[in-house]
Amino acid sequence: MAILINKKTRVLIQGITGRAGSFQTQVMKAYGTHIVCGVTPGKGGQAVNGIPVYDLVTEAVSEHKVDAAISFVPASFAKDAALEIIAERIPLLVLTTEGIPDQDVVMILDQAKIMGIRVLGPDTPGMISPGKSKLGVHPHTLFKEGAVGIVSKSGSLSYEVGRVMTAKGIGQSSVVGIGGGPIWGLSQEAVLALFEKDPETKAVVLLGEVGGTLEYDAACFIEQNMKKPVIALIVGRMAPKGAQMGHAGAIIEGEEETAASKIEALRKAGALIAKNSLEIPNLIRKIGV
Amino acid sequence: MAILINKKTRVLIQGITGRAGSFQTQVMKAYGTHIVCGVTPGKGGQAVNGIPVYDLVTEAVSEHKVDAAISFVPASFAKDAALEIIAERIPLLVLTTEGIPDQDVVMILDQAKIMGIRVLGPDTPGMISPGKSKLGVHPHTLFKEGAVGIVSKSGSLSYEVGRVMTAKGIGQSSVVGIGGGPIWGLSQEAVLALFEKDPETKAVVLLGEVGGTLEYDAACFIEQNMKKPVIALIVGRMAPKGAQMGHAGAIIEGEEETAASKIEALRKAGALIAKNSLEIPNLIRKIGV
Amino acid sequence: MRLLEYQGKQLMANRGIVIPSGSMITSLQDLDGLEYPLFLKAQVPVGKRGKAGAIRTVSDVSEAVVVAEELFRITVGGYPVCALLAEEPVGIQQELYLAVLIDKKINRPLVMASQAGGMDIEAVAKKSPEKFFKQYFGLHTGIQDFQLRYLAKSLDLEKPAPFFNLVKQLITLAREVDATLLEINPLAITSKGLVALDAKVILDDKAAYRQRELFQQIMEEQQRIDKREKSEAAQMAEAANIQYIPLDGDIGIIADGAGTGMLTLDMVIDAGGRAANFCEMGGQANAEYMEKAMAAILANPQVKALVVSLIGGLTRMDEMAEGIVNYIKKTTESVPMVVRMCGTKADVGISLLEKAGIKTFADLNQAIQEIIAKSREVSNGNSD
Amino acid sequence: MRLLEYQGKQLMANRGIVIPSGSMITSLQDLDGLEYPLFLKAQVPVGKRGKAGAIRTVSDVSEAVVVAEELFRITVGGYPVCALLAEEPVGIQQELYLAVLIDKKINRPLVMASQAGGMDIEAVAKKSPEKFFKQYFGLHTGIQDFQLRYLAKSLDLEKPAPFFNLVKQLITLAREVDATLLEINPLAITSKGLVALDAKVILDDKAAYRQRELFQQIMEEQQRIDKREKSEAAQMAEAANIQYIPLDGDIGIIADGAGTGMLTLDMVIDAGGRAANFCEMGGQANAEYMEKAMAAILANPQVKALVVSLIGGLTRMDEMAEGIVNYIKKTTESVPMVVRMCGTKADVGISLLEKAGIKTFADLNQAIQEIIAKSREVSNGNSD
Repeated sequence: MAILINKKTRVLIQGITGRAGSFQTQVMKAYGTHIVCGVTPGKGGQAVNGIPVYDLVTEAVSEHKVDAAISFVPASFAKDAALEIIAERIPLLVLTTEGIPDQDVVMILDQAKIMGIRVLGPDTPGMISPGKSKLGVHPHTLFKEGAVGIVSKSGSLSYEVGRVMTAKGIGQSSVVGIGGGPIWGLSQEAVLALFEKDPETKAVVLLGEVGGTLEYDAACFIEQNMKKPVIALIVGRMAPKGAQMGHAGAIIEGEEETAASKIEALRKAGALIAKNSLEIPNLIRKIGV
Repeated sequence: MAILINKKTRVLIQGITGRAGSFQTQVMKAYGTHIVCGVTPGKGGQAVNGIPVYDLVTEAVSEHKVDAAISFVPASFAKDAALEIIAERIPLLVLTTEGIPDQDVVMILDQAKIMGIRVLGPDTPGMISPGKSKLGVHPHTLFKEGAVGIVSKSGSLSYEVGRVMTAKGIGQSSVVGIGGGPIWGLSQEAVLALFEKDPETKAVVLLGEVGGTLEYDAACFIEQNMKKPVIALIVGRMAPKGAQMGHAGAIIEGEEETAASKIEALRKAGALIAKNSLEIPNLIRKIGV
Repeated sequence: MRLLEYQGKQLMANRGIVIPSGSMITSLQDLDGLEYPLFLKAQVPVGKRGKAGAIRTVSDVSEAVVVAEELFRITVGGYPVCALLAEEPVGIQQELYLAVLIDKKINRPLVMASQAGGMDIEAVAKKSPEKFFKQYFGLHTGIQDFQLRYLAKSLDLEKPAPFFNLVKQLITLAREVDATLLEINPLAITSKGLVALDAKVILDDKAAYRQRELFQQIMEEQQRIDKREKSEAAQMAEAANIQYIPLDGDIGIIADGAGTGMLTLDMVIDAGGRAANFCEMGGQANAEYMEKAMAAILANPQVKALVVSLIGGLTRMDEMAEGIVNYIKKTTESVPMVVRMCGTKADVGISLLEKAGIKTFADLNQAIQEIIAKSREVSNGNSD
Repeated sequence: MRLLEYQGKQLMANRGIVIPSGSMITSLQDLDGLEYPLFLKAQVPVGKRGKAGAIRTVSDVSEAVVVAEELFRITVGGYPVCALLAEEPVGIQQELYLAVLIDKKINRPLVMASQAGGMDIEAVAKKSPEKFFKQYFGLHTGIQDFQLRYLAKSLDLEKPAPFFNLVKQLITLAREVDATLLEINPLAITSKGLVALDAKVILDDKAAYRQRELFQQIMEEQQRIDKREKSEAAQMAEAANIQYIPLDGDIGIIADGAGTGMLTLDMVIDAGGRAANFCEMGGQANAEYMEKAMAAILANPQVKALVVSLIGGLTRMDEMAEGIVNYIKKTTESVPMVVRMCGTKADVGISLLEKAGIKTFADLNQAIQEIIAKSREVSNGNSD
């Protein structure tokens, strides 16, 4: 079993008729994801790739059992759409949307917490469990089934690391993007905990970056709770202070937010440190996974 | 063990320096309730009956372990005071205050639900477990230790029923007032469930009244879940339609809100029906408790 | 507190909700200079005015005078009609039902909407609950767009935007004025948008302390219009803020709790007595309050005997006894009276009363039997 | 977006928060007719202006002219000083710190307050975190009175009411303008009440779509004052809304993700290259966006070689290739360039690029090695 999703996970696509939504629906469906329905207000009654579309989530869930949802809704409607998923108590929401205002993210996560819903993201590529299921936008040809979990802030970095691992014959159990921040639903720490419990995962790659202090919680969790080996790569070592490196959260505002400082904390916590993506397969080989 | 409270329950009194708060503190303390601290903003540093007073709940709980709180705060400050208790995660709050606006009660109960706090009331006399502990304003001389639980909307009615039972030598395990409504924290149903599980309780007296539909949920619960015998008294049989009989909730606005209709539902659910307080001891004797 | 239609409408109009243009008619002169046809609607705080013939159409001023004269003569639900709302007709395409209220079963506010507007809504709700669409919301968070989309789709609305706006306005209004019910029935869809053809508004009495101006204004208006004859007892109880419900018997009742008050009433009637009133003082009554309750109840000339049913938790029996004794000291007239007293500080209270020569009981039934016997003595005495 | 002090203060003053009276000085003439003494405060969007000598007291107009001339010549944190805020002094009894912000670790808004106002607040926060009192609140529910009482007691305030009011005003303001930080440091207690002596305001860039007017007004004002020289590349990137951070090397970088963008930067420098910039397009870039990124990066005359680092998830490689090819078709000048391309629709993209004669790599390291080699060739060629 992969973490969070498996082949049987029944998926609802929010924003299914949009540019990204319709394309990714096609890709996920081809990969084997069990997509049961989609929602776009005003487009109820249509079909996308044979998937029935509803105006409202409540209509969709009255017709279909749904275990997880993935949202491709634009930022200005993302809060409403997310609250709609949460109101129907769909237990897992993947929020791919980039650029949702902080206040809206706070409200979404607050309500999700109250209702006991897991939110991955926002600004996340979602997740893939190679060979099993995909609830996200990962380019699946770069991944292969295996025993190493990946958790990443950045989508593109997880693709790159998946690619170099796959090229060296090292497969992945699940690859999870937590999102670009600065505010997250599921944390690195929460995903690490899932990997620690997952019998298919033998080692975990943690991909972090400059900015924020999330990686310190991860380091603390690794030190206290992880028995499985962790390989960590923190990018942005060469980032200048005060510049925002793409992600809203990737901006060095204090000494502890630098890559060097985070790398040191992770090293102390027992993680193996990779300088770049290339070194990761070697480190995995070295620990015999 | 009594329900909700016992001799060891450590109690905080909110509004301890007020007229009702200080008097009831003295009475409860004399009865053996384990009162550890009190709170009244601006009165921090004083003492009432030897109980230390704090300005803030957070200060009180940093000095004392607290298991339950009882509030004598006036209606206009009651919401803030209740939210202060809830924020400190004190697991049980007895809200004696009468006349809190509905919107404020909704907010209090909403927040209590989110934080997993039990609220008894508002407009409740609280509860007494005769011979053990008292978290309320019941005139304890009217009660005696025994095996019959009482759950009541009205405080005064529960005193009256306790009095006639005690006069006939029938004691009470716990006597719980849920409050005058129209909006409640702990429902009749929830208290019935606690009595059903309580090994010291052999039978339960349910005291209801005209107005609202709460008793139907209780009837449903009795039918489906109660193995212990239930004696029910619904007052207001002679109440005219449309008149508010004291309690905000005690107003007959439809056929189902009449006493007759509620009595019928409870009878069908298997409860023994008392016409007035006097009949209750006889009914209890009849079922051999 | 239930508002009159025009008051509810004014409250809504102040927040931008559209109502038909109208004017108040309190005398026949007010009917001049209006544009006809129009509706004349009796301003009384009760429902089903249409069925009671209290809402009428008139096509010109002479018809209006006849109808208004007629309306000013009738009584609706116990209220003499003293004011009419004259309202222009509106071109109605469809009638909806819309309300914002608190669902007391689950402690949550909700919006309720239906296409069955304009009907006897309680009957529809009972017979066809599926015709009502509900959306719960948080008092703080308000309603979310997806919930509005659900309602608009359920109501099959062509133009949802004005409806979204109206629902949000109602929710804000409910919050701001502490309304426990804001109901628009019917809500008309017209060529010019949504129009509230009626308004039922109930404000939370418990919030009076923080809605002082609004409550005062509404009550003053209602008192000006309300021509019901109020007994001296009712007026005194109202002035002292005491729960008082007049009944048609001869035994006065005062209780210090709602539950025992109702029990006392039930038991008095079961025992063959005839209650003159229901009166309950609430848990925090003091001596002064007790004294005022005595004065109010005994101001009713029908009262031939009085039972005071006290069982103190928060109420202190010493204070209650003090109030009773104070009243008796000040008054010369008297009726037979019994006091049932037990609970908090009852020992002090009972000795105070006994000193004043007032008989007390611990047992409610005994007290009731005694007072019924006494009331019969009085009646028999009178009939002698 | 960080506001200038006077902009933040204006935003606060509009909601009733008291600020010192002041006026903007953009030329020496503006110093006439003011009442002295006063403060002259450089309006630059950076902290620690006091330490940088950018906040000064002047006692008369002649001193003001000397000081202003001096300030207009200096640069603070990279920003030439082009505007001053001239402010009246305020009789300070005590200086507090007060801020409303979002705690990103636990996704909750909070109020932070301290008696250590006016100090180097980051240093105090690091050294003595216990001097900061925090209260978290819900975005919808706002702050509760008991939380305000806690803060007032922690700050040992004599008059809590104005403080309660100020905190509520800040919370409402933060919500209304999508502020991620509202900081008043110092907040002065004066004989006339609480006065915001400074204001640090950061608005959420992601909320620009719903705060259009406010953002536009603030940006226009800032652009009017900001006399920093901006490169053509920076201007083009800004116009196209592309993340562009200029660095001082000669290898241009374009990436389609923040993570691989930073990895590419790290690896270029690790391999001995010198990066000319960081540029990242985000996950939803299309052909047009790619073309504009090419144009912006290559507008920097320092760029001698370009590495385009693409790995598509949401970004489609066919669209990226189209953008690159479109740019190349339209331009005559060129620098050596490599493209690393893989991921979504990479096969289509690679064949498009190869047709246009552009070399692609799947491996990022190879691409970087290649471009560093090429950049050296160019440098050597130039130096020949």
